[in-house]
Formats: sequence, C-alpha cells, structure tokens
Amino acid sequence: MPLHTLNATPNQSAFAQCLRMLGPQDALLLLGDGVYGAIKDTEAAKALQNSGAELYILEPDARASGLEKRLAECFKPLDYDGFVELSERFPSQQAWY
Amino acid sequence: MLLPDTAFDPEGFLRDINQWSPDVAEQIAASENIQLEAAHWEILYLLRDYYAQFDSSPAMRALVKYSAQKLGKDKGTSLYLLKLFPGSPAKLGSKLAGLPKPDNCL
Amino acid sequence: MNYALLVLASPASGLSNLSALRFAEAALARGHKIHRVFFLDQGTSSGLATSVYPQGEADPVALWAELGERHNLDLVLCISSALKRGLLDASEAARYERQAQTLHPAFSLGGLGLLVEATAEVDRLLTFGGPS
Amino acid sequence: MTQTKKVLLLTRHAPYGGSLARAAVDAALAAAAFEQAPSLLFMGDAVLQLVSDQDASAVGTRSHGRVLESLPLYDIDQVFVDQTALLEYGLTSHDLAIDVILLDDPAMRQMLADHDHILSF
Repeated sequence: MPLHTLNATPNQSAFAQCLRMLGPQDALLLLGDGVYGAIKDTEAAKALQNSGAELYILEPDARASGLEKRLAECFKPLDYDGFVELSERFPSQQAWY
Repeated sequence: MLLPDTAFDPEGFLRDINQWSPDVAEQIAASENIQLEAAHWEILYLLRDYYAQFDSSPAMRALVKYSAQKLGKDKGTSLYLLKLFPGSPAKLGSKLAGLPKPDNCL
Repeated sequence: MNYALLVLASPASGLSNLSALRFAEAALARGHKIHRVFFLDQGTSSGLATSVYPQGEADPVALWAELGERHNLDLVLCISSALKRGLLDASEAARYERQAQTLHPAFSLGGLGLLVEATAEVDRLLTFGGPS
Repeated sequence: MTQTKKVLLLTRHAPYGGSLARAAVDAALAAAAFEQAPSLLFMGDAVLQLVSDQDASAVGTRSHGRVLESLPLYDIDQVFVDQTALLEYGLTSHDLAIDVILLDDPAMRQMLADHDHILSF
C-alpha cells in the first residue's frame, strides 16, 4: 500500500488523479502546493477525508501558506522526521505533482 | 568525396546526420579500421530503417531483436553483431550509419 | 533501511527540490543509508556550480554539496538531462568542445542505468517532482 | 543485475509540453536494457503520448509515439493505460500506436499496491 505525496492544488489534474487512486489502506502526505487541499470545509478536504486514507500535512509547508489555523484537524502535521517515519511504514511512494 | 575532419565530432560522429552517404560511411569505417563488406552494409541499412521507424537510435538489446526480426535468427545475435562491429555494436553501428549518437543516459 | 531518491524538481522553482534535501537529512539522522540521489530532468540543475541564489534564500546547490560531502553521498545527475542544461564536467566539456566546466565537484554525471541499479538495490525509493 | 524488485513507471504528462514524458520512456528503455522489466502505466494526459501517427519532424523533436513503438523490441510487451483518461479525450485503443491493456480505477489502485517501487513522471 503506497504512501501518496501530493504537491498540487485542488485545481490541478494531479489532485484529481491522486484522489482516484487513494484508498483506505494508503497514507497521504500533503506538501508544497498540496497543503491547499486541507483547508477546512472545502470540497477538496472533504474528498480527501472520504477516501479513508491516513492524512498528513508537512508542517513547514503548511506554515508557509498562512492558512495553518484554517486547516482541517484530520490532517496530522508532520516534520521531516515524521515524513521519514511514514516512508519506513509504507513500502512504496507515489508522488503526485 | 571526403568530408573534412570538422564534419565529425571528437568521437567521430557526424555533426550533421543529413550529410550521411555511403561514401561517408566508408570514410568513418576507414577511421575505425573496419573494411565494410556486404554483411556490414546489411546492418547499416537496418539501423537506418530502425531510425526511420522509431525516431531513435537503438540500445544493444533492441538492435539484436530487430536484426532477428528482419534478417533472421542467425543474424539476430549479439555475437554476430560484435564480430561486425567490435566493442559496442549499437554505438559503432550508429556512428557508421549516420544515426544520432545513442543517448548517453542508456 | 537503504534509500534512494529521484529528484525531478528544479532547485530554482518551488519547494520540492529542498524537500528532497530535508528528507535526505532526516533519513540520515534516523540512521538510514542513502544509496544514491539521482537527479533527472529539471532536477539536474541542482549540480550547477555557476548558479547564484539570492542572499537570504536557501542555496540548494551549496546545501546538496555540503550534505553530500558530509555523508559521502552518491549525487548523480542524469547525463543527457544535464548536458541539455549546460552542466559539464571536464571530460564532457572536452568531448563536446565547450569552454566551461560547470558541474559542482560534489556531483557526478551518469547514465540512467544508475537509477535502474538503485531501484534493484534499495528498500525505499522516493520521487520528488514538480512543479511541472 | 538480477531483478529483485518490481518497479512501476507511472507517467502522467502529455508528450510535447514538457520533458517528463521523454524522461519516463528513457527510464523504461534503460531499465529494459539492464534486464529489469518495469511495468508501464500511462495515466491522465499521458494517454496522449500513445496516439499513433505523431509527426514531430516540423517542431524539432523526436516523435514520441514512434519511440514508444520500439518498446516491444526492449521486451516491454505490457503497457497499461488509464481507461477513464482515454475516454475523456474521446479516444479508444484503436487510436493508439501500440497494443495496450486498459485499466479501470480499482485495477490501477491494485497496480500501485503491487509494486515495490513507483517512479512517477
């Protein structure tokens, strides 16, 4: 089961493709422009939540967005140590960008 | 008519592949100490067909399989190609056939 | 575990190139081995010694080089991607008759075979791409 | 090199708008040249890479579809395609330069899960 890393806004095709491939046994880490998919009460955040995947967000990138306080709580903030830990737990990674 | 040295890069590949002709192949062969026989020409034209068909120079694996398809199983072996073009048949053959230098990434 | 990183993202655009660097640092700090970092496509500019980044911003070339030297990392740029972008070591500069060597000495040029070899070798392979 | 890992090459970009499509096919050919048989999956805009009768001679680059036609010579015989994306562009497998296997979303999810490494272009 792959770890998906998503580096694209909800308006980019990579976002929709990631959503199509995301399953309940996967994990998703939002980074770069991907963090805009986590804004509370948006269609994008709800869709990601409905996938049933474990949801994470890269904390330094979330902070850069200025929207940290508006992000849905279901996205757990991770630092790079946490990112590496995720990669240990999931045998492969699919990068969406 | 011989092309000047400046027509070739330091590795002996044609700078402009549009300048290729059978005479040019002879000229490159001479600089590689290869005497072109009918068997060589068969592969050189095969390489030119490959390039026309696939818009790329083949790696060894693809050249062997293509030779087998077009010329039969006895000629579609790396041993046969190595005898004609010692060292690196795909690269040397491409040089003589006026194909682009095979991608360094392969 | 043994890791390899495939870096497609440009060091001059977006966050992803530096993300790969931070990931590499964190993986090493957690005791993992990094078999190779393979830079491909726009990622190859990570080894461009003549690039200048503004003061006050991270300099990815310097940071990769420093990390590479500190941990003796195999930092490889795909040679055909690199040549298109003007990244030459001494032998490629001579081969293609160009005046300058522009590759930072912490990096090397190599074929895609080195990426293929890494996929066969490592436990984990992570791609850092975009923006495209 | 012995094949120890199952590698999936996932390509998602159109052939001429950037250099990632070419990077993907070059990586596939390199893997095949080293006897590591990768799986190849064309998703989203990447289905456009497969359209037959491409002629890039007038735009100064190689014709991507023609390079893909050489995949069988590298013993890459199974090429997988995102069925939804093909449909979105009004294309069918008859419009493509090589034989492909069409996959729906669950089958693609399974492919992602079945490989040790995914190279994403």
